[in-house]
Amino acid sequence: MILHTLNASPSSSAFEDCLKTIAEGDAIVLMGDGVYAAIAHTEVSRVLEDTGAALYVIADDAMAAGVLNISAAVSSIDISGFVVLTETFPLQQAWY
Amino acid sequence: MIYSLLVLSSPFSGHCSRTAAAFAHCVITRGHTVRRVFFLDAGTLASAANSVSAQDEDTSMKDWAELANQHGVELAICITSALKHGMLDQVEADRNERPFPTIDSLFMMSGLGQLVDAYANSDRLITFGG
Amino acid sequence: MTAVTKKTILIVLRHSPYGSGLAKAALNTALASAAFDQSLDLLFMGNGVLQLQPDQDGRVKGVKDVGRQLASLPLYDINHVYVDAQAVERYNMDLSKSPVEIRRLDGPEIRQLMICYDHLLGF
Amino acid sequence: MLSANAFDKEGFLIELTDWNPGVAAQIAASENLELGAAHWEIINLLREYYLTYDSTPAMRALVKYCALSLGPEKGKSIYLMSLFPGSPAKLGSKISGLPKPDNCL
Repeated sequence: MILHTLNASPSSSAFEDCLKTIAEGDAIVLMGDGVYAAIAHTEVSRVLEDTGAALYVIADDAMAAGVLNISAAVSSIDISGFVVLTETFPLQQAWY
Repeated sequence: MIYSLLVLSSPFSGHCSRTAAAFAHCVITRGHTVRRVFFLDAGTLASAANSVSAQDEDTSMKDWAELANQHGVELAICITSALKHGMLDQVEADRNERPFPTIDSLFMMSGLGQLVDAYANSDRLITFGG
Repeated sequence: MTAVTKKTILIVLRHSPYGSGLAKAALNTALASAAFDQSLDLLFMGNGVLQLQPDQDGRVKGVKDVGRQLASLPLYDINHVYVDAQAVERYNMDLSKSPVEIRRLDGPEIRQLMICYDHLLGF
Repeated sequence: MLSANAFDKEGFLIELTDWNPGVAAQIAASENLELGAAHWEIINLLREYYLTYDSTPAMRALVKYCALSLGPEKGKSIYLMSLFPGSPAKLGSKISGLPKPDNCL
């Protein structure tokens, strides 16, 4: 299983490439410009939900970007929560 | 577990370089070891000793300093990327006939072999880019 | 260097050859990994496939030619090069004259590949 | 003969276009080497490598390239060491007028 980290906006090729490889049982951490993929009631957030992966967003990054209406399927975590995920997932792929 | 970090992000765009520093702190707080933080490409700019920021903006330097000084984490910068970005220690300044060093002494100029050594001897390699 | 344990790694190249320093950083990481006897493969994905564009000539702009440097990979015993078939199609690329042997993968195959390694290095 | 300021502190040519066979002999002499036919075979190969791959080879690639071009007997690090003692890829490249290899490799 792969822990994906996305640090690019939902219109980027990074996002596109990430979607190509993500699968059920994976997790994705949205950070930096990736937090815009967490906005509730968007096509992008629906696409992410459909992957079956566990969805997370770095709370500070979302706050800095003004992303407050976070999709219910996305959990807010701090950096410590991010570290916890890396303990569980043996592989990380950085998309940016 | 043993972790190594690869930082490709510039400290001057986005939050990623600072996220990497915060991540390294949390890794240690949770009882793991950070074998090495390796800076490559624009990531090497984290070592810029003479970077001047607005007074009311935080820089990542103090986070890296704490990691290096309090936790003994090795901060290695890729020599080829560093030289290209104008980041030189005293040895490289002399060798390349430049007037003075430009990196903070927290950072160590290294070959990519140190990245290989880091990932080969770590349970986790976490990459920070963008 | 301390004694190096051997790990399997996949270097994932996703950026165009001259748009940033990432292609060069990835190539150097691959060569260094080979020099220290690690077991590594390369995956060109998305815009990264543009690094394999035939007839590129970085020299025109006075920089190292990424395409020609990639051609030296077999001399470093890096023999497994995978590409994202969809990206190759998107850019209508002809890889028939590629100096390195290339295997095309679709999305699910790419994922299958990625989970076979100890570490992923995303550039 | 090029003057001393045509070379950097480590003896590499500063302007690669200054290179010619006489300059190769000059660099070799400064390293206490006299170039024979066997050296020239490798020097020509190094220059061909540079033109083909736009890079200076590391030892591993040089050995393999020699094996492919000159046969297995010459594609051995021990053979290259006998011609260019110490670090054959680096010394050979220096004499052949190739750019200094990337520091990080």
